[in-house]
Amino acid sequence: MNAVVTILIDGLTYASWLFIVAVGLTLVFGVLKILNIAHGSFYALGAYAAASFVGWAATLKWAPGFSIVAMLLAAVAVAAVMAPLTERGLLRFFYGRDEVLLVLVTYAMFLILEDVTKLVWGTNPYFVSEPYGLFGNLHVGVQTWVGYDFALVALAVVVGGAVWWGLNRTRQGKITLAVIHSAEIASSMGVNVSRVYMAAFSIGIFLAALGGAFTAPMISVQPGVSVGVIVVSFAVVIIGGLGSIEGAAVGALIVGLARSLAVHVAPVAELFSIYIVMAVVLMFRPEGLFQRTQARKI
Amino acid sequence: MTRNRFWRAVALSLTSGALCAAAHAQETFKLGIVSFLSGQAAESFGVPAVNGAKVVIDAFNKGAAPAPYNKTGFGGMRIEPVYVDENGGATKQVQELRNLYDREKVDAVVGYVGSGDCLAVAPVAEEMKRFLILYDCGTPRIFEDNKLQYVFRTASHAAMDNVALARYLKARNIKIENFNLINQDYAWGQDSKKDFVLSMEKLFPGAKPGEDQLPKFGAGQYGTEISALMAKPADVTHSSLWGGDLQAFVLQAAPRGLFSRTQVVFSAADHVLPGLGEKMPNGVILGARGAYGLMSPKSALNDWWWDLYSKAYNTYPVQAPYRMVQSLLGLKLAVEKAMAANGGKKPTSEQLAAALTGLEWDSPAGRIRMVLGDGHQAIQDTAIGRTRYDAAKKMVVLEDIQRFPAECVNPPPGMKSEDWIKAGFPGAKGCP
Amino acid sequence: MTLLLAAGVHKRFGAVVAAADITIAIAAGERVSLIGSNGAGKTTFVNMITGYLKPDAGRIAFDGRDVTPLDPRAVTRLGVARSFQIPQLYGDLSVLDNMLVANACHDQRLSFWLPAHRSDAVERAERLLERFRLAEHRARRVAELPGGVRKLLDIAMALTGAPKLLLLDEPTSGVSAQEKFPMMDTIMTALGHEAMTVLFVEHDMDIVERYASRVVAFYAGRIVADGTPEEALATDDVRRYVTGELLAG
Amino acid sequence: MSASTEDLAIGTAAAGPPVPPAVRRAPGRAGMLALALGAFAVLAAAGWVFPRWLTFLLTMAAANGLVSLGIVGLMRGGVVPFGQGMVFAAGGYAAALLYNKLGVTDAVGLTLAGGVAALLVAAPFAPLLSRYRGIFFAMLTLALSMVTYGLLMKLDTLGGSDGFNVGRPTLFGQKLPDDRVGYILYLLTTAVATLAAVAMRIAFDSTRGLVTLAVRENELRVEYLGGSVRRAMAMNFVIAAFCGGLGGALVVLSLGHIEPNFSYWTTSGEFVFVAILAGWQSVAAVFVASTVLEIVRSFSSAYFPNTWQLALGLFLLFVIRFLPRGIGSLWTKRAGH
Repeated sequence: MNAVVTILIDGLTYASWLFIVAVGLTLVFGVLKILNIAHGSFYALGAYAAASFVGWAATLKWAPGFSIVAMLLAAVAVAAVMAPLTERGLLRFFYGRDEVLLVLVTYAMFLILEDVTKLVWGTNPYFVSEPYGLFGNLHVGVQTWVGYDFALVALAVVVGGAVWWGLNRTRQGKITLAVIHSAEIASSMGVNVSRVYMAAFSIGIFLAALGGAFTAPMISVQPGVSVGVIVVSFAVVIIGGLGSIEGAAVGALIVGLARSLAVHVAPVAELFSIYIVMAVVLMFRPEGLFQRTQARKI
Repeated sequence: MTRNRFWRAVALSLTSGALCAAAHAQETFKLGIVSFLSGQAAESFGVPAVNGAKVVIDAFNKGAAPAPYNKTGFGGMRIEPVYVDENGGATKQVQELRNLYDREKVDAVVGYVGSGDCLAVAPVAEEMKRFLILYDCGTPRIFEDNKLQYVFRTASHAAMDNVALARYLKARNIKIENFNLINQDYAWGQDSKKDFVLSMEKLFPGAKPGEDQLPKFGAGQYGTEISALMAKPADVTHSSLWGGDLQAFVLQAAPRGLFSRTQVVFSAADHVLPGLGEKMPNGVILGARGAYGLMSPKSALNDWWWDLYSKAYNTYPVQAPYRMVQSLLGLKLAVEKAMAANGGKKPTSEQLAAALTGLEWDSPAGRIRMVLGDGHQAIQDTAIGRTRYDAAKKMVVLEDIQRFPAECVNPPPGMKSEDWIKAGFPGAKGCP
Repeated sequence: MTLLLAAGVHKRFGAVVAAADITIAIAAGERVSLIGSNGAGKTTFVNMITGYLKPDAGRIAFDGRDVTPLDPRAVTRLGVARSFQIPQLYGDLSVLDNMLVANACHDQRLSFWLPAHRSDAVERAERLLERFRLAEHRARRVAELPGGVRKLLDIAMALTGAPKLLLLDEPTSGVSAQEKFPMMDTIMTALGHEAMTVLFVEHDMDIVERYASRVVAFYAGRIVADGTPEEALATDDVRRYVTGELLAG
Repeated sequence: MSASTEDLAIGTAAAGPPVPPAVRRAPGRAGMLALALGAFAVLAAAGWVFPRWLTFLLTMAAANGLVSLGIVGLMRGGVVPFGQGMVFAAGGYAAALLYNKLGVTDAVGLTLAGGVAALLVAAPFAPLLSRYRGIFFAMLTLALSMVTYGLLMKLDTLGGSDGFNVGRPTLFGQKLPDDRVGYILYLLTTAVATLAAVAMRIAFDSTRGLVTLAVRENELRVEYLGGSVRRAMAMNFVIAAFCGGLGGALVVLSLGHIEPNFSYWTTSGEFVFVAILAGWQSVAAVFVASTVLEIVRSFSSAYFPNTWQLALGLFLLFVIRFLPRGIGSLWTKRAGH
């Protein structure tokens, strides 16, 4: 019984983290049809920016509670700086090209950002662990969990809800949905598709950076943090169905629980539990769980 | 701009790279240095080691090192280092090593942290008959599985770390009925785990291994693993995590009280102490893969090295730079010995190999002796300590430091480390 | 003898009835024209014959074989070829290469060795192009060709497999009034060589009268008339629902 | 080799330029074979005078190029696999294990064994994958290769994460001397690469090759012409696997080492990059592209050890931006006047 609860809680907290990290990836694919490998780099930038911002917040004698605000601002800053550079300055020259080609473009971006990050922040580790203690601890039986992990669950719900609401309940969102459905039709209806792309990509970067910023307190921010999250978040959005928000949520839950189960029951399987799930889902639902297959034209 | 420089470099090296390298080959000793300049091992191992190399080579070229290392450069030859990034996988390392020897015309290469990289490059140096020093990687397989002529390792292999850890627990007679394990799911983690478990079987026959966690390398998130460890209480929890993974594990496990529930022992954790500072819990038992950093022995050489590094980078040297400097000191002596034998001329790879085989020298971490693998594999003393955050010094200090002479924690010549542990450490000498 | 037999074929898309109890037998050598206003179910019927759509009920037999469960490829291999209202061509390739694609697809021998451009294949393709008066365009990029030429190429490709039954989906749609008749003449003379059964969906009654040996009129998924052009076009239903000569209702 | 048929076309074409044939006509083969033989002769001679590091670099480029060659075969059908690391590793491990466990040392035998092993590993997935397109094909292949990676990391009998070393192969029962082993393996690799290039060119120009091109543009019409889309795709995948296996085995023979990274996603990504860089018209372009990448990688890591990834990334962007149809488009454009 206790074990089951533990597995569920661990699965849920990990899933929440996965969702926050991956939701931006699926949004960007939905709108721009780009599977963005550089997503991991934006995650890393978010982590580094959070480290710097929280550092400054401390020097400015902000109350510790405000470090959360600093982390948010860090994510915003990353999006504000990187979106124009990458989307306007690079990606838009490749729109309409083969989607696999675009994957390679983002792979190049990933390589470049790897070294750029290193040039800006150096190789020494950054620690932002103060916010990690903000929410106290929670004791259940033999277990103790850090409140921050549950804060992440809440954050995941907020992020997911906000994205869903933004897409389905706002005018801009409805326009975006039109673009997701078909950029051609949307533009023929007078939608400024290029603006929607810019906006969606900015939000995608913001969400990636947000993931990095809120992960920073529990890790040591240093070179190499980007690589780890790329394939994992790929798996999540592929399982859920590329471009589907609810899919990303379900995918995150499946992966989170699968991993939690593996770690508690069969640790040796942890290494590839995620990829097994991914391969199996793809074999039975080629387009992922939340994607209807498009009909062929005649 | 970058591209222009790049293409010029390409053109230059394609056309006349060989020539200009050969031109001033006589008065300089070209030394290839390979370590992680990017990726997950850069912060903890690669960059500190390269930083160490930079200041030491600088000191050598100025002739500023203390005797017997006070000749300028290598026996008068200016040392000209070429740095290469180890990141990118063993395939890339093999190609880059060939390029270093054939294209950059280096006289020797010192490098490699990753066990996979060491295994891959050793036979290449052997085939090319060129001199290679492995300065850091841990796997015992290299010299236990092959006979090599041109390849050396100037530091103990990883078996020492976990044997010493188990012996420390014994020496402090900590009572252990069961112990948990958390190690990365690749060779380093798997080997470290094996060595520790085997050592425990011998030293604590009653102790039973419990939870055996194998997070993947670079996982970053350990919440689930920590729950699993908490769910199965144990007297001791062993881990060979390092670098970013180790720091993340500590940051996530400490607030959950893992460190107060069980005696945590880390096999190679000294390098995270400066960074973690007060975030490192007190009372953690850890090793440094040698008598390094805060556990280094008192000596004039060590003081010189400590100041040299601390002044340059305003942080004290940890295991990686120590391992680099001890290999460079050994190389310096070997080159000068070989030159003497070669009538003062620059020695060949064969002469270098002959000179380093079975050599002994003093390093900041104590005496290094090339006694294993027919004189190609070093053994050295090591030490284990216990953490305490010193608020006055604003840094983590190590207490209850226990030193282990090399023969106590390394197998005797001609015996595989795993067999040696299984056989109950025959011939172990000078153990506390 | 009967080449194509449809028995009690039903098909509905949601509320729309596309085929209601279609029962029809077509004999070898007939030139049948399917007429009817848009949405009457003509193209749906064609798509069901070729296996692209599966009927909700009823069976379709071709050449004495039940083809209802087969997919387009299998049906094609039995000898049913079709052209498309919008020609399905390879715009970046030359006319000749389009013909060679058709030839390669039809080629039973699974071959990574046989050159697609081998002489016998090229000759066969050129003979067909001659018959469709396309030889002069052979080396031109299909995307640059005028609509009529592309229609002809579409049909020529369909004929590569020497089918027994040819389905033409509105062969003259999007072709100017003065081009229409020459084009149909070209098609029919091209077909004339072998006694091929043809089923063509057509809106233009002049074309129907001139080229059809039999007319089948559709309305709301039903067959409302079936006979020689004279009889069929004279029926009230056709004049009401298809040609619109009588006011509907 | 302008065939009479085409000249005739110029004469009568009403307007617009004639387009070069999508595939070469039969007489082209003789010329192509001569070309291939010539190319191999030149490479063999060049390898004799090149410095060793360059010979080795070219050996690697040719072996990796084989994997990308297979990818190009799939690209012609409109799909791009992001997991060719799987077949690359299959070929490599097969050769390495045959050498270490069964004592098979003949280089040619090991190479072929690698190809066959990869083919056998891939074959079961071919029917499944033949249903997938676009990003989903890419991602399923990626998932398969990552599962392979995980398994290789796990299996200690396969050397675990460190992989293991492979000794020096023999050739036709002859031991390979120290000073010439590099050159001989270079000859073997370039020979295999040339043969594979010729075979692929023939396959591209075959009836199946043309069907593949047609699938890329309009699957439905292919079905309506009686062609089997899925069979074409499945066959292409199996062929690509065979090429990948050859490449993996040849890399292992020259490298003397194998590790799970052979199946890691970044490895697969580089193969795809080479294929894109080459474009899908020319088989020679694949090996040119592969060589260019090796040279750029090698020199950037030698000259900017701290920013070689940056340099590599800029280079990738540069070629994707300015050579959209690949290096091959530099000369295949002129194929038909």
